[in-house]
Amino acid sequence: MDFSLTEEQTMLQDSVSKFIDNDYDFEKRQSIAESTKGYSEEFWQTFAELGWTSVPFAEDDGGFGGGPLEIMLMMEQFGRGLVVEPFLANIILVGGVLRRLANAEQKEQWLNGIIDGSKQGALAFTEAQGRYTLSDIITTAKADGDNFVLNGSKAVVLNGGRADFLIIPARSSGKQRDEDGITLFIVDAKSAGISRSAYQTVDAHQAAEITLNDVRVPAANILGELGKAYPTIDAVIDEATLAASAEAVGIMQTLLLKTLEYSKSRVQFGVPISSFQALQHRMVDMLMGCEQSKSLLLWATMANADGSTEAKQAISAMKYLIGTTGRKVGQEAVQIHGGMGVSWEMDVAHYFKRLTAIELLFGNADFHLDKYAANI
Amino acid sequence: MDFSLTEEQTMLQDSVSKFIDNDYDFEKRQSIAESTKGYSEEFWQTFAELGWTSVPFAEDDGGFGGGPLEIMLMMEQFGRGLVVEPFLANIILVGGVLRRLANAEQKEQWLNGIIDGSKQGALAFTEAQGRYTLSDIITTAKADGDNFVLNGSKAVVLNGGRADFLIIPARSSGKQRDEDGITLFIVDAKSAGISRSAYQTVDAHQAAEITLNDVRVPAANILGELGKAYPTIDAVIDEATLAASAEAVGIMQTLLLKTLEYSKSRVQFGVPISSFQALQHRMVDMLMGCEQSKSLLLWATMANADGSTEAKQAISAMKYLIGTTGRKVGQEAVQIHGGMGVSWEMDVAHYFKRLTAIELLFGNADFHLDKYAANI
Amino acid sequence: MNVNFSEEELAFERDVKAFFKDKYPDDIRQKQDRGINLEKEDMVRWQKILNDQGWAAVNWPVEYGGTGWTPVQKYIFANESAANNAPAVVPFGMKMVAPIIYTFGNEQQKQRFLPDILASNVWWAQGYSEPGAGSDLASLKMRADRDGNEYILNGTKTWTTLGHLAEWIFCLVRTSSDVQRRQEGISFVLVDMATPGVTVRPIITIEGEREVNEVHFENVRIPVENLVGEEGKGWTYGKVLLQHERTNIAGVANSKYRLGKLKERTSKNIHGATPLLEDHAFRRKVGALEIEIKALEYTELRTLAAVAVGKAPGPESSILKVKGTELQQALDELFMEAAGYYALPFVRDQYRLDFPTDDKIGYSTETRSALRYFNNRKASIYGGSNEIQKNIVAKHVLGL
Amino acid sequence: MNVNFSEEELAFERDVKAFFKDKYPDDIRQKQDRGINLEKEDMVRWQKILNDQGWAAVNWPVEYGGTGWTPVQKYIFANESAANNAPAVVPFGMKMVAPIIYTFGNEQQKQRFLPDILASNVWWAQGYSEPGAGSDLASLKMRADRDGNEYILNGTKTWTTLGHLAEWIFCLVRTSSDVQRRQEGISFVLVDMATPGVTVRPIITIEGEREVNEVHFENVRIPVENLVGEEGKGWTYGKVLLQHERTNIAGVANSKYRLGKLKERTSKNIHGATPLLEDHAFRRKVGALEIEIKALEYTELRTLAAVAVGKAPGPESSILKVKGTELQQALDELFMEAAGYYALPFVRDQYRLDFPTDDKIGYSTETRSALRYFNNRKASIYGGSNEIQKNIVAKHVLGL
Repeated sequence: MDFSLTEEQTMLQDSVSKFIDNDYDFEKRQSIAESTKGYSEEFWQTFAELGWTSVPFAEDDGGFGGGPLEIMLMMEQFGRGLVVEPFLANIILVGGVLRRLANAEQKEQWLNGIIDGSKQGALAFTEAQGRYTLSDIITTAKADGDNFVLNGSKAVVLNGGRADFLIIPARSSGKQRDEDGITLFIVDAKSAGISRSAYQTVDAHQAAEITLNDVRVPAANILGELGKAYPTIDAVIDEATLAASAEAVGIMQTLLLKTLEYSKSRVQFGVPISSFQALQHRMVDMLMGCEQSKSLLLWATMANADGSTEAKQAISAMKYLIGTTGRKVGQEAVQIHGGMGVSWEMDVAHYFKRLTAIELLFGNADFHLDKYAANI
Repeated sequence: MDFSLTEEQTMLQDSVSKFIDNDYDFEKRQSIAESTKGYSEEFWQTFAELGWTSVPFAEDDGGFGGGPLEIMLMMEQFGRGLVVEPFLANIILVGGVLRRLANAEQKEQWLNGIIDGSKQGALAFTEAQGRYTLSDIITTAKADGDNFVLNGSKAVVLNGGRADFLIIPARSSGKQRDEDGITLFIVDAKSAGISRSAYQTVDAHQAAEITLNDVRVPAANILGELGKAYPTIDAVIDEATLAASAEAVGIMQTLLLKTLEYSKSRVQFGVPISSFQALQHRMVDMLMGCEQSKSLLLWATMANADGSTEAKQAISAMKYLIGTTGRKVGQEAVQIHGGMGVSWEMDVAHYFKRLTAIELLFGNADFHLDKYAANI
Repeated sequence: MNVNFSEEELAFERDVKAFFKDKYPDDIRQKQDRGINLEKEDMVRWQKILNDQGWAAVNWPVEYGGTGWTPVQKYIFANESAANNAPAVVPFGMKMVAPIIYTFGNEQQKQRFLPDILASNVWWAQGYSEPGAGSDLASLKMRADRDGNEYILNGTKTWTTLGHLAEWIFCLVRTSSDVQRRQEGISFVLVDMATPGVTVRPIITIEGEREVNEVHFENVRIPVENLVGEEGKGWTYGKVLLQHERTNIAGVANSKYRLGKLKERTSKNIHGATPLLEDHAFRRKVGALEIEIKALEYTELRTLAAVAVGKAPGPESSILKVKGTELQQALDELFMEAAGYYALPFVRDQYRLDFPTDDKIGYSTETRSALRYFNNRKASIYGGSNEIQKNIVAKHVLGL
Repeated sequence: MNVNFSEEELAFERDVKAFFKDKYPDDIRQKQDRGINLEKEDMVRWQKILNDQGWAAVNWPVEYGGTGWTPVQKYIFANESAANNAPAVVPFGMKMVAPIIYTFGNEQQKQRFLPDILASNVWWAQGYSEPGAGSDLASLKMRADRDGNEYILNGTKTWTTLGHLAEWIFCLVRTSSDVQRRQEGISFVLVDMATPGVTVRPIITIEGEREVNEVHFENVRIPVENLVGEEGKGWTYGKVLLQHERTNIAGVANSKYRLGKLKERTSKNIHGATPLLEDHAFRRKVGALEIEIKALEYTELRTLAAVAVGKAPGPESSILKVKGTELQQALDELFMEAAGYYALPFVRDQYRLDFPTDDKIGYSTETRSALRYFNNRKASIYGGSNEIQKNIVAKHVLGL
């Protein structure tokens, strides 16, 4: 049991941290978020050049050979900087599927573009009725000669609007919530029969509703085995949960710091509000929430990295705790900032919104507490 | 919709209140609680003489003709005084059954003694395995000629050790948790086959474990109809829940007052601790908890008194809220009292214990929230 | 004590129900139910309908056009209004400045201002908070310097809700700095926003809407007749107003309505999914919140009953504000949780009457839920933060 | 970073397991498992066994008999000790006064006192709190007046845990009142409780047991050699001690053990009833608490890891105390809820080895649950209340 970082890990962490400090202040972030694309293509290229987009991929695939620990270190910093570039969608979700299931040809065609930053992708893992149950899929895939025909719709697909290609889980057999019978198809986003309604999300990221209307996909575009995609989706969502939670911890720590600073400078009744004991005790509660969350982030990330049998329990424990304490920390940060906390011009408001969005991604606190409690 | 009291109700309230103020200070209460009997026979006679023991009974039965509202007013005061005399066990539980089911002969034999204070009774409604499910009864009643033979055991029977007679729910037919098939038997506590293990409870009341070993009871001692006792038990426990909750509200308000007083007199760091904002805000939370609890006590009591269809929901709502906020109020009172709060010599410690015991009586917060939520 | 309505109360309830059935405009109802922002015109139209019925000013004294209702009647009306999801009255005229005017204003002011408030002819804004002042109102800096028969106003008010739609604004201003306590030297004045020197700048709030403003005053000249009551007594008047504001801020009737909607929506079967309300944990949360709302309803009724027998609404109304906002915010959270992923899309365009239903994202107003949650964090901040409310209760109710 | 134990750590774990299997006395194990209070003799016997193994003083420097363990070894030992429900060390000698003595005491004091603490030959009590002083330690009044080679002690200490079983007591006393700050003029002295003028009176705590005491000092004469460190520096030493105390107060290993017991007990089928752990709401509460305990375990490990690379245990250990006691108390609540009606009987007699099993009330130690809940409310009060801990964190960690 060991909490120390390797030299390589420390360098990676420093490199992202410096970028946030030097190039990604709040004003810059807002101008990127409000731009048409909603992210900076220039910065995305920088991410690729610095090797960040290659971190979780095998060296054979042109990657850095990193794992959950490296992702955690990066995502904490992305949280601190409130980065809107689509790292989670491209590298963790799409990349997570491709590095597991893509054959050499598919890697050549799709993964290389993800790693070098030239292609945007999206994993359409959510359907409207399914809430957080990954196996709840009613989009159908019917074989038709060498092709499959896809029909259905996908909800709130992260990065879905600007993606060059989509990975679509569809039901090739089985019933609505069966884990068996789910197949992953990789399709060009401009294929006939795909319509997309893109929008910004409340946290200044991007998503889309996607409708599939008799979309024909060659069987060669199946990722992995027919009907056997569920374990991969599940594993990728676990990694995404870890990554998003690391981002959340970075946000929570930032909110705490900003709240401490603000409380020291904000004068009411002739004294800084940091001198009010009721607020002091609440900021101590915020600190405890941050520390407890960080602790479970470390446990879950290390457990997943080590392939421990307790990894899935650890991930649900972490997401539950970060969901509940993150909500509390966010609300307290806003409350202590008073009117400023609910103003668009203040960074705190936007950290709060992203933290809230993460709470809703990949299963909220209730969902994960139930998952956890089922196995105690 | 009306919150005002009648003149009679005000007089009743004043009468109990004056008794608490003049005759039942904490020192007196402790000496009664630590006496062998665990209650004051003299005061119990006073209760009877003042008519308090007759309040919920019909005038035809020698009662005052009062209802849930009158009981509420009295129980709030009993809570304020931390009264240990067995009003709940005798008047609400035993009396509640008798006034509903006893025939003229049974009333003569048992109810009169309850009303005039000469007899102590106990309703043995709990079995160890049943938690809060009133129909979970495995004590058996087998017909044998004109008699029934009872076998089984009853857990934590309030007033059970000193009771002259017991009311025993037993299963004459049906399965463990069936509502149908439960019969109430009234038996002399000294009957052959009854063994009792009496003890004080943590809140200085009294209870007993009761074992029934081939106890023969004449059929004439059945209360009401064979196998049809469940609705009565249910209704009586509803009334007992209301009464205990009124006591709890009286205790909560007292704890708040005592905490306010203590915080004003207790000096730390050169100032009264009432000047610490963190404590002030927590005392405000205590106040809100008290007020919210009082509100639902009024709703539930009025709804039950008026025979409203929402009475059962109101009772569960109330017991849930008083269970949760009562726990919080009690804990905060102890915490703000510091070391004194956990000292036997301080009244606050004993209010806290009684409040905790009431939380566990007749279904705790979880139980009642489930009951309530099942019907939303 | 009893829980049921009397015959008279039941009859009144029937009248109110009938009124909403007959007089509440269908287009406004549709907008409200579909989560579409109302125009000022909508709100004015509805206020005028209420006024025609004599029901615009629920709490005013009868002599100025109030209803004279009992607490239970007010409770019935509030519940029916909420049950119909009718727009709440914009409070700044009706509930804030009017009570100050009819309590502390002179005859001329009453005649000049009250009828236009009652008829919703003139909209008011509130000029209390200032940049940097926040909940510490007494530290306000905006000045009103006497110059003959005029005051010259200089300073800035902020968090002015709907200030861009208002014609008049009431302000707390500093008429003297030569005082012992900061609370002295503050006066209460009424300002026509068309006066030269008044400018209104938007503040965009967290969810991206313009709801509040900064209002700047640069050498704004107003006649001394626009002073309400005595010079230097503004603080006292303002405190009374804050207490009025708090009585109305619990919002129990609206919370009950929203809870009903939440249950309705989460009971629906969608594409073979189990309704969320069948989820044990979610159901318990809904149940627990319903219980707290019911408790607050009775707490408010008890407060109103006390007022009815002659006790003024005092600091204990702070409890209603604190608990009321806590419960509103808890509702916001449950709506957002219920929306799941559909809380995320930031799609304001679809909330207009002519938006094609097929293009809409979400089954209902799910995509409003996070935005409302964000926006409504203000509920525990504006109008005296909940921390300030707790300070008030600690001092004036608990005597700490 | 990795979550698994190394080969060395696994080997150590095997050794510790073997030790508990072989050396932990069965009669003590039985008493512990059946909720029977230990005698002083039991605790001494166990401490001596640990000492024979060299494992009595986990945190002491090796030169005085400590283990020299890494944080992970300490973690393994604490977990195994808790998993066997072995009695926790009485902290006053081993964890409180000893660190002061080996850090600030002179050579003579080290030689005189440390071996007897290590071997559990002498039991110590803590003399910090005074009636009226509570968490405001610096307001203490007990005096130590110098008279030749002696101090004369006068005053009262209170909340002295196990004071009736102790042979020595360490006290903070006032050696001078002529100081600028109240914290100055406080000294740290060691007192043989057999000295004439020392009397111990019981304080009965909320659950009805004698665990704490008042200790009165009337003209008690002690030699000046019993002063630790410098006169007037007692406050500084005491603060260090409080931090040591806090590090040990999180009690994570014990909470883990208790949570396991809770799950075990509530999984049982009793007379056809559904096990409580199958109840959805209860199960979620247990799950949520397990998660919080796991988080605190890692928070403690992170703190220990930081200490291991040279950082002193500082004010952040207050977090461990606050959160640790919160979780202990949450466990108390769940045990009580699980006991249901059986939390009510006040039956202490049945907790002795020779009590007939058939007469016992409850299936296990249900009738201990409420008493433990009551008693353990002290956890957030003693040793510096959680409010004080939060003040410390606010000031020294958050810089507020």
